[in-house]
Amino acid sequence: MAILHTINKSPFDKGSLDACVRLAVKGSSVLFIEDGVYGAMKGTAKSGVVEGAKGDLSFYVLGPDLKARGIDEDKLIDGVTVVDYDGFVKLTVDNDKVQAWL
Amino acid sequence: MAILHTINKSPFDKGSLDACVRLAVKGSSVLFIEDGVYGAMKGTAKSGVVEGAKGDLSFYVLGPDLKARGIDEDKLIDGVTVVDYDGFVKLTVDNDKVQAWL
Amino acid sequence: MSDIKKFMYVNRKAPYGTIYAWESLEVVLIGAAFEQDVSLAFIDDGVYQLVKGQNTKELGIKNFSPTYTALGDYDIKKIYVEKESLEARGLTVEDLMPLKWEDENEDYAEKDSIHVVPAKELAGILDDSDVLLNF
Amino acid sequence: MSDIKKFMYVNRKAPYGTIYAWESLEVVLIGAAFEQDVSLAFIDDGVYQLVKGQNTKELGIKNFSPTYTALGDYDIKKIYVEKESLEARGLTVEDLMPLKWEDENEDYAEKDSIHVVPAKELAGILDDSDVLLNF
Amino acid sequence: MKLSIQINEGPYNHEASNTALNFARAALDAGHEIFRVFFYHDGVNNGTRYTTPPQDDRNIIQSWTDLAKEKELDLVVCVAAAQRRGIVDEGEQQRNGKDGNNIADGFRISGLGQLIEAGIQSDRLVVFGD
Amino acid sequence: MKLSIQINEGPYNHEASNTALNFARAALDAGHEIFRVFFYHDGVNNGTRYTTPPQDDRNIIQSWTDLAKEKELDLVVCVAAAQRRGIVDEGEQQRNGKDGNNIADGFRISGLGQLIEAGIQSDRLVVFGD
Repeated sequence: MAILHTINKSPFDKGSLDACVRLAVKGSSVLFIEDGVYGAMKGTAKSGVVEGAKGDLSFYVLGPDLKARGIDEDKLIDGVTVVDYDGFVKLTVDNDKVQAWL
Repeated sequence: MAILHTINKSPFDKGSLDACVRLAVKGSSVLFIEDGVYGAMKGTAKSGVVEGAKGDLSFYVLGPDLKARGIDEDKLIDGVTVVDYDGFVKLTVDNDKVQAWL
Repeated sequence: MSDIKKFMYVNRKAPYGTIYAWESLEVVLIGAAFEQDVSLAFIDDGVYQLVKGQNTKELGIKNFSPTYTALGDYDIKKIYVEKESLEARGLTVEDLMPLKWEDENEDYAEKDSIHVVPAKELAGILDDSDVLLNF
Repeated sequence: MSDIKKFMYVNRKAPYGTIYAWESLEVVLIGAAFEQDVSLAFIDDGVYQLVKGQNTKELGIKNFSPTYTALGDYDIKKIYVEKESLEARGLTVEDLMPLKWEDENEDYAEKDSIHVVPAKELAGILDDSDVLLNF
Repeated sequence: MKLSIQINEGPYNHEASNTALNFARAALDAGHEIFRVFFYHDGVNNGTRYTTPPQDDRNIIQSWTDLAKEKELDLVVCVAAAQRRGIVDEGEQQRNGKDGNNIADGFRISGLGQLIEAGIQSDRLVVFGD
Repeated sequence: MKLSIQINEGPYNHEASNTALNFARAALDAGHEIFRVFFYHDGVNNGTRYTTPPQDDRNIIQSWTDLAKEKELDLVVCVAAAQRRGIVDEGEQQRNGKDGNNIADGFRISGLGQLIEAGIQSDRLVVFGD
């Protein structure tokens, strides 16, 4: 069993990322989409959440949402993988189910 | 000049209360409405925000929203005043303007 | 895969401020007719949905909280409440509505439907589900 | 009270994830015709609205960020960005679009519209407004 | 005192319109004037006559219509926001080539200038949203 | 693989429907089947034919209609949620005594059982919301 977690809210605005990290089992995948992509940036007051969890969880971020928000890939936390919509579909298929932290 | 601040979001869900306390000048009034009323409860992980600010700000909470959510008034932080919709109107009139921390 | 899937309803929002809690409950009730394996999780502000003593008269919005107490009649008896979310909000299980189900194998003895579980355990329960519905 | 009121647009949400940022800007543009005293504040995730290099092509949503750079032409030159919100997000003013206005009293010299101010100062600016529009 | 209200969310998904309605009633009961209620963002969805809420719940849109009639309220739906979301009156129906309209009784569609004007003309503007 | 999609928010106020549309296109391009797209909560507002979005922006509802036609998608609007929010087809129009309807081409109104069925029949259910 493996869950793909999606996070679509900024970690500064909502607790979705915190809840996800608290409730995802080791080995799960987490995809940042929409306003969630801000959670993948390094050097912020919230970067520690992903940095602290990336040993246990695999983090991905949706490229089209990153670009829309003007975030260069070199601003991402090391180890976060950029995917496009095809990659989102692939993650959906490669995991058993999807948990959306709305 | 005096502002009535309204907060309609749970302090666990969103940063509205934190932003309000950071950006309200001393002597302002703060009214918790809708899901914001959870911010007026004592004994929570977020009670410290109101407890720390209540020397500088006056806190109010909308009674009908409290009752809807099953919160007894004895669960409120000391010094928070319960008002009804008439009281909400009165606060609106008694202050110069309203800032809604949506 | 068997014909029965494990449905998990994940509730993370407070009642009344938004309609998600109520409309989630409507899915749960309809879903009960499909004879799947059903669980509900209450996480973050979702735990507020179960607080007892809700009275919406002055709001003018329907009080849908009694519906939770009827879930046992729909054979929904696996209701998980995250311990960390309760504690952060200064709540204990005593603050929640007592949700019960009757065990027909034990002469209809009333049993608690609510299980307060730590995040670590709830994570495993989520992981063990087949379909996650998010509200 | 004078005929001119101080309008303050308070922007606290990120762009694209919701439409508030864009529809706030539409109010600002319409409001500019009313010859009031206009200020904009960017607080919390609202600071993301001003980040430069936005490219929405793959999303298929209109990129409305160029409109911010046109605000100077509408005589909107008091744009306050909360320092604490910027810093928490690891941003500096260099990461934002340079918003300018031309001072006709100084031979149309280009001047910065963006003022990064600490919360304490911004609180006073909010307090000094007449009408607060919240987005 | 002259008050105006802005509502940013639709009738049932968020509590905003319900709170605004209760606030408006209390303000009117206290003898205040409501200069305008302006519906913006998803708030324009309060202006449809096509809803059929459950029998055991409140009918928010009917409540606005009734209050507007009783107190001569000016309920204004923002035209730009309405076009994005499908709230249409007869004028918009013709302008945009639609085959019908759904505006509720007591509401009118107009421009954003009406919000600015409300801000200028009113002593207080109170915003309800998400 | 057989996928289903749930959309909880309206067409323009939130990015949810836009993301779902891009996801659906990518899934179809990759050869997957989309068993059903279920519109719930404010998501039912994606099913109106009354919108007139700005010329320089995308038309989300038209995009769903076009994709549904091209790929024979099953776009289901929840009836209970639709009644609260004013999305009406011919059947609902008659049942609830409305003077018109606003359902967009390619959408149909049905019950919540359709969502449960999608959960049972599909290999994956992906939810997009606020």
